[in-house]
Amino acid sequence: MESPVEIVQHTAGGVIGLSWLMIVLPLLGAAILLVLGRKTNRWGHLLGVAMSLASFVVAVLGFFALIGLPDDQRRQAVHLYEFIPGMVDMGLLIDPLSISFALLITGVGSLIHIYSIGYMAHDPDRRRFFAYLNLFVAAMLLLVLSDNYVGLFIGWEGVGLASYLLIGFWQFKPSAAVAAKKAFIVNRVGDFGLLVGMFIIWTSFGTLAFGDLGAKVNGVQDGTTLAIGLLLLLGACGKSAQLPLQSWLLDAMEGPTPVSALIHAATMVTAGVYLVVRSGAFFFPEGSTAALAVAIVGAATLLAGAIIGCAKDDIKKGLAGSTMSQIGYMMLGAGLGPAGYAFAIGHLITHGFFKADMFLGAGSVMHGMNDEVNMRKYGGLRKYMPITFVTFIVGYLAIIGFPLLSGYFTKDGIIETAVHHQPVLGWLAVAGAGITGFYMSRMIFMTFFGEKRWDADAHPHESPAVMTVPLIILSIGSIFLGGYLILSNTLMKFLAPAVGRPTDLPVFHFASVPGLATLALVAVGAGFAWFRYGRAEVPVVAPRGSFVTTFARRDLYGDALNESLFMRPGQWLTRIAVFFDNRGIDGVVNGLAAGIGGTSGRLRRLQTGFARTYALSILIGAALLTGALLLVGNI
Amino acid sequence: MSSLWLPILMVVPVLGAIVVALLPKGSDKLAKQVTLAVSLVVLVLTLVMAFQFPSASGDRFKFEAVYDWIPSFGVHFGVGVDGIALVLIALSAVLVPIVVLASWHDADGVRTADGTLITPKRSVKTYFSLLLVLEAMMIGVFAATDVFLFYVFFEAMLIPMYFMIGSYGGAQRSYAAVKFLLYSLFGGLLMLVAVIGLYVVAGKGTFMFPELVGVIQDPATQKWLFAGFFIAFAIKAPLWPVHTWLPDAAAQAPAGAAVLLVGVLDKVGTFGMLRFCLELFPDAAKAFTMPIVVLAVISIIYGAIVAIGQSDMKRLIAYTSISHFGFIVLGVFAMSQVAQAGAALYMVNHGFATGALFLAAGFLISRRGSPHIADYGGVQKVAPLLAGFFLVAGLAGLSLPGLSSFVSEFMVMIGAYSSTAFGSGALSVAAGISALAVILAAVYILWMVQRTLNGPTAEPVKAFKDLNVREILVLAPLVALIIGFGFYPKPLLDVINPTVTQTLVNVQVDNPAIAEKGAGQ
Amino acid sequence: MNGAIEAPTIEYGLLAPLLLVFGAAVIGVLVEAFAPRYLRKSIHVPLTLLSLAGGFALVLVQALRGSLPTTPAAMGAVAVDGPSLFIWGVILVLSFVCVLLINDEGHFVASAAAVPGSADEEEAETAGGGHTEVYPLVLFAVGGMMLFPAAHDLLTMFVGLEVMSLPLYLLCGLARRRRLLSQEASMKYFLLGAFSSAFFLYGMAMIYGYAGTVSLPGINQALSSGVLLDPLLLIGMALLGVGLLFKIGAAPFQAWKPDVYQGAPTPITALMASGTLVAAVGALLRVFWVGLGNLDWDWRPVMWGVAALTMLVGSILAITQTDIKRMLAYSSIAHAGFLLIGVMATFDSPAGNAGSLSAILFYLVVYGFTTVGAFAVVTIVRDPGGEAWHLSRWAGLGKRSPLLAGTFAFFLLAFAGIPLTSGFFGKYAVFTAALGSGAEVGDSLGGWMVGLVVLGVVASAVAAFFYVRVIVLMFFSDAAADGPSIAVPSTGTVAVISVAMLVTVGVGLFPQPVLDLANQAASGLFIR
Amino acid sequence: MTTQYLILSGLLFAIGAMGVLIRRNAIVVFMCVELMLNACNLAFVTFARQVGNLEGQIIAFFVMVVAAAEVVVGLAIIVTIFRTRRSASVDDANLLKY
Repeated sequence: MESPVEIVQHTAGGVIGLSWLMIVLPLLGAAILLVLGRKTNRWGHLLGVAMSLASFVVAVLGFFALIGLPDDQRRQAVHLYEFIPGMVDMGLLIDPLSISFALLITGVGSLIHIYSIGYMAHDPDRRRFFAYLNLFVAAMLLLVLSDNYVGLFIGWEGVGLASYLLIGFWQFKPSAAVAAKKAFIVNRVGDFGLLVGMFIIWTSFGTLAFGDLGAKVNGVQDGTTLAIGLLLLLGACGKSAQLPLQSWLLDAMEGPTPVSALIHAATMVTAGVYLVVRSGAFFFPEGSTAALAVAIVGAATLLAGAIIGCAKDDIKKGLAGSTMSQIGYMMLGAGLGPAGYAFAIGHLITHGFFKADMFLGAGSVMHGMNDEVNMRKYGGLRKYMPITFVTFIVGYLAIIGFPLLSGYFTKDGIIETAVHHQPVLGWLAVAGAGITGFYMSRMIFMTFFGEKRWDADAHPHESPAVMTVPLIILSIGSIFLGGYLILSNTLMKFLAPAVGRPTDLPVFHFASVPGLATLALVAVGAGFAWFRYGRAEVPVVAPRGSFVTTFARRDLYGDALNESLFMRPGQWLTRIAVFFDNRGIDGVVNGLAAGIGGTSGRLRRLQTGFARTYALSILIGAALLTGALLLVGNI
Repeated sequence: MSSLWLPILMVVPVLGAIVVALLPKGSDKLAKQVTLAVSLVVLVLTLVMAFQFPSASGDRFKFEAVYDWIPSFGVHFGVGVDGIALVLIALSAVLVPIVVLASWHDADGVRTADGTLITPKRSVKTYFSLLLVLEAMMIGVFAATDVFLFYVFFEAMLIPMYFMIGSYGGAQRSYAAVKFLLYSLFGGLLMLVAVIGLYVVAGKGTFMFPELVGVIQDPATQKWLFAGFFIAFAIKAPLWPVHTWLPDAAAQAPAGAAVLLVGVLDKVGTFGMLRFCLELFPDAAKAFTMPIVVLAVISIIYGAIVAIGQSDMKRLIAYTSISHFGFIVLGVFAMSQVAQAGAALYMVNHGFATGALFLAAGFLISRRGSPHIADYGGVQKVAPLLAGFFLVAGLAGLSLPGLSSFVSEFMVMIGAYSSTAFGSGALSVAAGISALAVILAAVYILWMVQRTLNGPTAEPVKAFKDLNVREILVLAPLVALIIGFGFYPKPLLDVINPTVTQTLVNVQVDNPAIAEKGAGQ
Repeated sequence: MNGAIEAPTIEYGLLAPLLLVFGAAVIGVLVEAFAPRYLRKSIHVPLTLLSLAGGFALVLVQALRGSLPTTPAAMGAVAVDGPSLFIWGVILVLSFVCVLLINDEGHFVASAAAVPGSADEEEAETAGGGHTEVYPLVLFAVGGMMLFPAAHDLLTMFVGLEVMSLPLYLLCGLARRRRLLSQEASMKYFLLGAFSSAFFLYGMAMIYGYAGTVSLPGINQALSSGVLLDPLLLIGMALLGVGLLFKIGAAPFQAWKPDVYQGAPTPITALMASGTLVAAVGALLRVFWVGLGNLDWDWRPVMWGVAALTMLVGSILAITQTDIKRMLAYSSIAHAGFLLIGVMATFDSPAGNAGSLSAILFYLVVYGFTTVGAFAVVTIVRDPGGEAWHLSRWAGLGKRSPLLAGTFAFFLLAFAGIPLTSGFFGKYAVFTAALGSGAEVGDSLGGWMVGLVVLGVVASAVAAFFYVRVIVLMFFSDAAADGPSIAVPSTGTVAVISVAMLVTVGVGLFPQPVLDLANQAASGLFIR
Repeated sequence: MTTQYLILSGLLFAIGAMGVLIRRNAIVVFMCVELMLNACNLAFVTFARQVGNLEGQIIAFFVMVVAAAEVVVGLAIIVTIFRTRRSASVDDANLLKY
């Protein structure tokens, strides 16, 4: 296999030299909107969109500038300034990997900005919403563009903050506030891993910059790198809602739908995959234990997510489950070394499109159904919102891997590679695909087919163009992107300088065993879904299903687990600590004071007021003095 | 050559204090304005001085000025600054005007949003002249290059703060004030014994710090003297288990005083450890490193956990500070370039972050008249600005990357983890454990935020007004600094690093950090 | 027994201050005898003040003349050396200040003999004028205070002791208000004083029996030659110690102090707390350093215990006091303990001894002034029934008269030894001396001195608690409804308070001048 | 041969001290103190004899004078107290305590 090429320090000016604009522009937007506040209410959203678009333009220019360079020149490090003297500098790394992410983030990001103009039209705080969106874009770009772990970590937490703010955007809803807090805290658990990982990297290799690590590590695998790998994986699990840190993602759906689309489907949640791929050459090389761990986590999560997806009646939570599951696929791919990276990233990109597409579709549906999210109260909507319906269907077909659509190629790529490298995991992935087929179809049938189960006051209608146009664009991407990226290994070749590639490029088989198996299972799943929800009557109130269903409805008891493992003990620990502090430590302090006071109170009784007592004390004193002097004298 | 910079810096506030104190009755407004003006003058002078600070030139102390004070005790009025002292003086100079603005109305009787009086009218002139006296002493204590002079300021500082807490604080104020005073006094007196001991044993007939470095050789003596100094500093810092005075003091003090208390006064403790404990008694410092590191880690985790359990905003913030001071101490005793530079930087950043947090909380409390978190809810809705600042300050408190406190916390932890000073193992474990605090920090801050700012707006909160111009002027600069240094800490670190290198040389720790990524370049 | 006793030679020049004071006292008595009542006060006041001032002037003259005598005056009865002159100066200034306090109306009963509320008291009241014999009594007491520490043989010292004490016994009984307490104080003080001086005397007899002389250098001589473990000597030393420690109020001989300080008229309390303490410490030093200097390996360990006990008793018992004067009494006990630390700080080198001697002298000055100031404040915080003695009455004083309360708070901080007050440097000087002597090679106590100093700081931390408590009362707690009235202070009192404040602040900021004086005075040590 | 005198003086001193502790009447207590002083005198004279110089005897005279002065002061105080309290018991005077 070929390893990544050396990073060259960028010297020339040009677009790449200006790539910091990508980050600064949206940041500026956010700053303006937040500082000027209400004054910008009228045009705030436009500014937000403009900034995001501008940054997209810079990204595109940067992309072209990059492919203008020969392969071995395609990793350009842009030094910005000295950050922590003697430890790490602020710098950007413009290479195929980061630029692909930049394109996805700014591209899809911009579309979602535009969509939000319509979606948030009636919200008094729309300006603040766009400020946060800009902030998110800036942070996410810093995450993927910076050329060292510290910069990455700053972006990492920045997106966490943006996600916190946006999940809690409607903070007056307690549920939203709680969900936001939960998301942040669970993420922090992951960050702990990432932090300690960085400690070890710095301690053992003396650098935190991607550029120098390659040389310092140069392929050596030992306990240290394994530890680092696992810790980074923990971080990745946090951000990407992988087991065991998945629990926050479903609650995160409290945020406005565009947020779910941008942050919790298309971009932020994929940061974990980015981290693994970015560090792949150092800490997750093909066949290493760390890489295996990644793959296992991926496989487990893709099943878990799928199962959860099956039981949700809340359309957004259903989609969230599927997001988990799809990221599981990416993780699986990322755990397979360079062979899998291209597919993982590919799937990441296509997923960015079709999942955003579906989320926005869902948003459009809710928009028409006065923010009803319960699919059991939908039904037969295809007539009322045709564009939404069509685009949604496209996304649906893409995700279940309908032949020749985007998802088909990327997901199939992952499955094929997995079966080839890690058969067990591979076949699990196949099973996962089947389940996907079921729950997505279920969603479709419950939402767009069957007869109306709406509330009385629901007047479904198609959304305005500002919302539908992005849908259309996204669905187009969902149709063609995958084929373009995968068929002739375009993406793999493009990424090679950044992540390396297997010496012999894979050839895409339309009729491989796993591929066909997948298709078959998907068909079965879809059919079963039709049997249950298409043909049969869908009850408006959810019937209490078998324990499996409950198991799934309760998110596989993830929350219950956290509750009993961490929260309750934690609360107890806190109470004990507080008590100990007040009664224990402070008790000793105050006790000491009280003790002295008490002694004083008792001793002063000796001062009886009788002159003769005093005389006695003098006499005794005299005796003591004499005795002491004699004693000392005769020692 | 003796430079007049520092003496002037100390004289100006004193004169200001006298002027304020002598103002005729009923000229409260004037008193405030004079105080603000004086503190701003000091700030400007400090900044001008700071920009003349020659970063990488020879001798340890810059702007030195040494006058005989008490020849027969060998005591000099010796002042001068190294990098760390400089940034800490700057910190004080920045915080004071902000505090003046913040406590503009604290002394003339605070009314809540619904008009109920929570603190009665008290003497305004006294409060502000105390504030200025305190400023002079804060500058003095960091500038002192004479151990005795340092001690004098170290103790004398207590008095103005004692009166500020005692006569302008909350319901429990006198208990808190007395507790604060006695705790610190006790530590200080032990330190006095050590100071005398140092003088006697060294037998140099002088208290000038540079002449005392490396004089005490006998390890046993070193240990005793070290203990004397360290206990005083540990109480001041405060380090677990001698921390219990802080929550009371900070909770009862008026927000402004609390900022100076936690933001500056407590730094004297960690500053003292870094300069005196380490450089005067290097062997003892090394001998005691492990136990101290353990205490530091306990403070970090313990402080955070107890903070989670607090129902009173100011107490909560105080406990978070205990956790943060744990980090600083850890950094100081990790004996590595990165960690100690981080610790020094942490002292500054913590000043800004906690300052902002206390002040924002203070504004909340002044509107509601209650420090209890349970009495709030949904502030975001009625006072978005206040909520916003509070949130940013909180995020600085949980040291969110991109905010200044992250850089220092990161440096401390990574420096401790990588410290090779004592066979890295134990220190690595310590750093690993303390990293857990990032999770706990998120819990205590965000839970407080959720209960105060978010959720449905509580009835009494509905009456809240958003920040007025004065209050914005108080918080904006702090937030600006927090964000600014969060992305560009270099200016501070460039000043700090040479001093740390010097310290490590005096402690005779052979640290790769000096060789490889030394501060100088 | 051969030969006639030749007439003694008296160095009148050296003894001038002493003689002046005693002379003035005698004249005072004559005035009492012959001058008409309405004139007396107007004669006494200038007489007293002038004599004290004159005495001080004479002391200055001698001090400035430079060359101090190296031999005792008056046939070896009185040693007019550096320390004596310094102590004389201090005592004269302090007593001058106290006289200013005494001048104030209403401290003293019109006729001590009269029964409270009886007809003849009425008559005495109406007859006007206070009890003018106060002035000569004070002068006698001051004279005694000067003689006591300057005595070069034990006999003179005993006489000085009595001359100092007897007038004080009387003065204690002359309070105008709360007569019963005052008289009780006077009686207790008298009985116990006499009791303790009997011990002193008996100790003196033992020493005489051992050494065959009572002159201090003579005793020292005998020690350097004779057997050291003679029980006569040791017992004598112990009993002498009892008498002296009683005067400075060291535990376990402190019992009289709170009662007497509380009952006596406040100006007299001030005089005792400052002058008597100074004199007694001076005498103590002379006996133990000059007379028993060669025996310090024996008495220092014992003194260690006394010092420790004194500090602890003083500071712990003060915590629960509710009477301001009583509290100050206990505080002065604690300070006596700190002074004892200095007394123990003996060296082999004269230079070292000079160091600790000057430390003690310095401590005496700063403490003396601060304590006078504190009592002066007490005199003007009044209730209808006299001084507002109960602490609770002081609540909220800071609100009503910030200046006064502030001053008092400052004195308290000085007692507590907070830096930038004179008290801090006093403590510092003594502690330094102690640690220094402990660090000296082959010191019999060594590490124990460190222990004592640590004990000392712990004690002062405890002590700080009750000083701080008063400040809390005055400033942080709200005023009592019918708070005490602040008597419009006479110019005299104002002068006293401001002088005390001046010294406390001034020495707190620039101790060097006073230190120089002390060093100079101590440089020659005591005449041997 | 002087030891007996010393023992006697010691006894007198002890009796005096005991008297101070035991007796209530202020006058008697005071007399006990005087007894102690006289014990001292005896000791002085004896020692003077023993060491063979006059100092001790001279001291004795001084002590007598001092004692006389003490008597004057003492009686004055006790009498005043008696006049106000109508009692000369030292135990009755204990308002000042604790």
